[in-house]
Amino acid sequence: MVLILLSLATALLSYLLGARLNRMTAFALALLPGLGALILGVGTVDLPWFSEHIRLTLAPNHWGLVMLVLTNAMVPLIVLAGWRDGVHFSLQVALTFFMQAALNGVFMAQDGLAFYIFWELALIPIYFLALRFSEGDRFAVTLKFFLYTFLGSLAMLASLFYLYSQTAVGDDGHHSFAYAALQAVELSSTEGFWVGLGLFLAFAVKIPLMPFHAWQSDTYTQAPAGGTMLLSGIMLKMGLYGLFVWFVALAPESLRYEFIADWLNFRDLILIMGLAGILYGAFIAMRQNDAKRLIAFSSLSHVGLIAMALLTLKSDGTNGAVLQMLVHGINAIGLFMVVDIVERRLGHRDLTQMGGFAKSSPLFAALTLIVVLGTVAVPLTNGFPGEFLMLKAVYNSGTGACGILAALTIVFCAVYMLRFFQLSFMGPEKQVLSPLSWNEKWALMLIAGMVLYLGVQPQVVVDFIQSNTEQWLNAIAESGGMLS
Amino acid sequence: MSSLPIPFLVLSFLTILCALYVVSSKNPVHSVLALIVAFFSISAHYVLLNAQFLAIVNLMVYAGAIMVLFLFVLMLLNLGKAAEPIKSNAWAISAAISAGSILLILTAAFQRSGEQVYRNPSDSVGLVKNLGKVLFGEYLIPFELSGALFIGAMVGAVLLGKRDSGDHESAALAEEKGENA
Amino acid sequence: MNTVFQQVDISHYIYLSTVLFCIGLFGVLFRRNAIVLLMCIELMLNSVNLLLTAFSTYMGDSSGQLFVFFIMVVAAAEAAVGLAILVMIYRNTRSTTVNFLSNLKG
Amino acid sequence: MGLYALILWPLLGFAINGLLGSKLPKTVVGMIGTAAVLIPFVSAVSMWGAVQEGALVSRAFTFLQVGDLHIEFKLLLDRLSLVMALVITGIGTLIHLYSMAYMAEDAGFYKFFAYLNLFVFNMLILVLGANFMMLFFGWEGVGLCSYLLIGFWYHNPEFGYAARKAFVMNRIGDLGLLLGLFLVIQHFGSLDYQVVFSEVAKVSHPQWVYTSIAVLLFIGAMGKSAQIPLYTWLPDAMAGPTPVSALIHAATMVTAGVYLVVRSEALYALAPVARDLILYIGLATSLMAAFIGLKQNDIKKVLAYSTVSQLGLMFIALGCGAYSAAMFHLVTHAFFKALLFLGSGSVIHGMHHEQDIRRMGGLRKAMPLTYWTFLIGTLAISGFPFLSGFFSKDEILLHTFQHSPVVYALAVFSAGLTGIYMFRMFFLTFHGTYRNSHYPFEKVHESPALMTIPLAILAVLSVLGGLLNLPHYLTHNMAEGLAHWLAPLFVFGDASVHVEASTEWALLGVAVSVFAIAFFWMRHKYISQGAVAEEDADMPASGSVLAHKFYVDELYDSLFARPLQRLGEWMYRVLDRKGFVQGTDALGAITLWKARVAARLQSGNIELYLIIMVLAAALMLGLEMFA
Repeated sequence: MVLILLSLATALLSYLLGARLNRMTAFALALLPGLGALILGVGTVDLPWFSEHIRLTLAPNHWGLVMLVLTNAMVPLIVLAGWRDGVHFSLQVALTFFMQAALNGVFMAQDGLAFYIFWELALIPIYFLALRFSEGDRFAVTLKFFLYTFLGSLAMLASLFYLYSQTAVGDDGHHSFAYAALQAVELSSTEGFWVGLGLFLAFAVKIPLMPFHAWQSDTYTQAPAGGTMLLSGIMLKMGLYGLFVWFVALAPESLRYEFIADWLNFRDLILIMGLAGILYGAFIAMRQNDAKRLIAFSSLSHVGLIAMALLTLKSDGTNGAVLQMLVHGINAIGLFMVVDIVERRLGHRDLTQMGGFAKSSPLFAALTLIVVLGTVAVPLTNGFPGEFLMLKAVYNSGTGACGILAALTIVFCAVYMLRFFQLSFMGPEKQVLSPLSWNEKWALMLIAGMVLYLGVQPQVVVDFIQSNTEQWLNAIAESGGMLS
Repeated sequence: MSSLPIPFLVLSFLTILCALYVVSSKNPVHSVLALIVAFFSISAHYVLLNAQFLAIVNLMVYAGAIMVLFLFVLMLLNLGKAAEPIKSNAWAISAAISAGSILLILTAAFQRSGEQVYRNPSDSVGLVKNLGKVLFGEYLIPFELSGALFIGAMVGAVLLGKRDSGDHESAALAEEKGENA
Repeated sequence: MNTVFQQVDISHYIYLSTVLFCIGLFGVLFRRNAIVLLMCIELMLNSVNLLLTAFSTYMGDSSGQLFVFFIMVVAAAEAAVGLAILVMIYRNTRSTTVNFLSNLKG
Repeated sequence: MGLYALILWPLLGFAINGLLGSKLPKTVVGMIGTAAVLIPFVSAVSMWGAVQEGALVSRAFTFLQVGDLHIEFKLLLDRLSLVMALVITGIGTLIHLYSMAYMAEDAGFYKFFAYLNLFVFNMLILVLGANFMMLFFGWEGVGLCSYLLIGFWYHNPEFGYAARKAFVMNRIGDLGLLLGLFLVIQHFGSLDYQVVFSEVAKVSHPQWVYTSIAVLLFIGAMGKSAQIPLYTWLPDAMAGPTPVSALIHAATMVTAGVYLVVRSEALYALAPVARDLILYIGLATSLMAAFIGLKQNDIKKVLAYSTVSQLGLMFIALGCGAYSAAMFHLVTHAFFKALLFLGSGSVIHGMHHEQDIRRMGGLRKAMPLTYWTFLIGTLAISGFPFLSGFFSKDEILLHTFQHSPVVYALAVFSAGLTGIYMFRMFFLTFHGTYRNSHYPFEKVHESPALMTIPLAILAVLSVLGGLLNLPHYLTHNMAEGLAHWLAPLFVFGDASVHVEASTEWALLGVAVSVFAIAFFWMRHKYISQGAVAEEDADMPASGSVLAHKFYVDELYDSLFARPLQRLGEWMYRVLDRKGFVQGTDALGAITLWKARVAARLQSGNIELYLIIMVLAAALMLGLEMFA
């Protein structure tokens, strides 16, 4: 609650400040919720909301806490370097803070309806950010993004209501939206499938998993840099977080639902989607010349692996996936920041027109290289431990061929990320970049620092989430789910 | 059925006939006149039903006020001979089917509801005294509200009928001519 | 024994007013002249009035007749406003046929 | 601290040079860089005695601990890693010294030393790691440094492409290694060498486990040590500065694959199929690279193919189970190949960045020191009796002879080819007449002392390197020094030589005569007849195939690279744009179209509305009544 209220307060304040809001103030404001939560705690609450039975329950689990850290650490960086100076700066910052509030709510909610409300609330600021500040055919692209995600969310709402109607009736004669109650519902396989499908659709669109990605590349490419960072860095994690906490944990029965008798069940289908996404995203990213689109497709490739690893339902895979969610947030924001810094100076992001930035700005090149290496998952950068655990889990979970194909990502990722780096920073010097401004420099340095720190000390995060993961996996195993 | 009193039969026949004429007449003025006759016969029905006060009011309000208003508008706009576009047979048939199906369903509904005998006749309910008591007692608030409704209708009618200050008929006509040309 | 309603069954009034109602309805559907349309509506209202009065008398309850008053009130108001609208439309379109009014087309 | 002293110095050097190097004078940068490698060398030497007692282990922190999997950041210095560490830091020091002069003109001087130090750091992690994960850290780390250093002159897109190719090829190998590690974890529950190998020693798993792990690890080695089919990156890697080629692409990094196999000796001992695979791939690589080397005209390319060929020879030894022989050749190869590369660097330096041997000739007079040291290197690699290469190569040949005479014959043939292409290059470079019209002979100069001193030291090592592991027939007291040193490490033991002394002498005779044939043939051709390598245009068909490296690059290009690119292109343009994106848009369009159809009902025709209303009312009443 502290986090949400502080974020809302900063949003209001930065909107009211208007033109008087400068970058330093905005950054300070952005730090406020996180620092406030460090001092006061995140503010676990359990208040009656719509009624005594539909409550505002905010009590993050450890995964949620990791995501909260990501959100509240990354939003300041987005504010620091994601938004450009200009007349709309305060509006953009205010909407970013508003979004921060909603995201904080999503990662804390322990009540179905509250989760849904925060989930949809997060869509509002990004919708306006994309609509106002996108380039190109912004109405069509934003509308598509909005409708696509919104339809998925409606399916989730239906599933949540169905689950609600199936919860045990308490002493007072009412059903409950509480997470524990929803989780306790026993569903038949078919029932579970439909409920699971509804939940899955919402998350699969938001992540996005392979066949649901049609909105992604255009939105990522055309949205303003800050918006893209919010989308790929944090909002995408909502989908992954939901996938496990609100889909697998609530409807584990659905995973066993057989499409083709004994041969293809729902879980296999999701694994295939993840795998398809890995390869598909990688293949396309290898040939992109638009830097932003390249990173968008690389993101598609990376999250495919995360989804696969989550669905292995193994402690190493799931831990690795959560770790990677954090890491991917950092790296994606870093990469989009790099592209934006370049675009600000050149006015375009066509890789074939770039080259040789390393000569004029060696610091920028070094920082970018660190982020790129993190994305490529070179050991001792943050990308490696998560990817190692995930690939190991996928490979060892009995689907060897799947595991090998998934592991091809480490080759393909190297191909397209190094191509990106080489075309922009190496080669003959085509343009001279003006030096980084202080805010860009610091934002990138902080990100590079995180890349290195988490690369050497991933155990800090793993320790934090491990018990939580075990608990989840046991709960899923008990409630009739599958642990192969 | 056989012993239906003559006045009732005559009046009913007249009412239906006039109603049919209202609907079928090409000339709106004839329709208005037929409607007035129909209202008169309905008032006569009221008398038969011992609702004398209602009969008078019906004559005054409908036949008197409302129908005169209609006539007035007709003449004001000089619509008497205005050729009404003839609708195709398909329209007539579909309208007949719609109205007929309503008729069918309503009668069927009545048939199915069974013969409920309402025999608690009273000669006095239609008297002004009784009506007044109920109207100003039980229905006082609706009565006041209908007054408010009237004022609203009056204001509305005046507003609608009034020409806009900037709107000159000549200008409208000129515009129309321009469009035609 | 001399009153009509003791000789006439209420069902006849019901049939009568149903027939009147449907004639009015047919007129509404069939005619295009807005004034005739309004008249048909008055006819329909009157058929309802007749039925209400009949029920009121047969049941010995004066509420039915009071409803008739209210219906008359509404009918009068409706006629006034309706005709005013009509006049205004006529001023703008030089016609009172309803199919000119297709601005609601979606 | 313990062993961390070894690896932290280079890291410190990297940090100082990387962060502050641009502000420091070049001499200081060079000193720091060199010291950061020299100090670990000295401390490694000082640990010699301690290691003899037993392996040293030091543990820093837990890297990852998930469930049963426990991965520590832990270093291990045992006899094997000590040998590797000495080679890395020893030769590394010399090359750092050399680079101070060689790179003196370069604007990226500080960056170069930073990268080199980072490389040494990663290489030390690779060999000092106490578990496979640490090895993997170093493994990828050196790949990264190799990428950075190959692309050091990044202004040239070709070089950048070569760097990328090296990294990606290595990554393909790494993929195999990674999968191997997953299997190791799955079956042995740990990555720690001690745990894994003691598990392996119990031989409690089915055969296929050992075989598949061994093959997967070898795929990793293929990438790093440039074996068929993943060797094409190494010749291209010569785009980097010459000291880099010497350090990374000749002496140290490329031998990591050999180290990996020697380290996993227990696994390979149980996987004869994998060993055979190694043997034949090594043999094929050795022959193929030697053939290609015959027709290369870039002085560094010749050396690069020679490196690939020699690495193939080491893998032949590994395939025969002769681990110490492979290690021996690794060490001697590090000496003479570093010498040769640095010598070629000296030539390139003296010739002002000319690398084509057809444009050289007669340099003997202009750069005598380089000439003599280069000669020693050439003799050593070609197997001149009693130089280091002679002993190490001979031991490998001995093992192949024991294994199978056919393999032996092919290996000898490959060794003969080595002599041919090396002397061809040597004579074309240093003998004959000067053939470069663009750069006058008078300007060709001997390199400064900073470059020639390392050359001299390496030359001495190349001559004396054989002392490490002398064969039986020469001495009894000092024989097999390296083999004895390494023996305690092996779980299942090294292949031992058990042929008659007379056979040994006979084989020796074969080796010497092969060398002699190569030497005199080349001497005849290039000195007596004064032949010069053909220009590209008038090359016979067979030579052209060799000069084009059997068209393997083109093959890979059309087999993998281009289809993948086209697939990516197709996926984006057709599948994504036309399929998914337009498909989604089509859904929207269909909705709009349906809406337009539905909107037609809203015609504005009031009569129609009325009829519909009445009918609907009738319907509702009817339903109410009859339903």
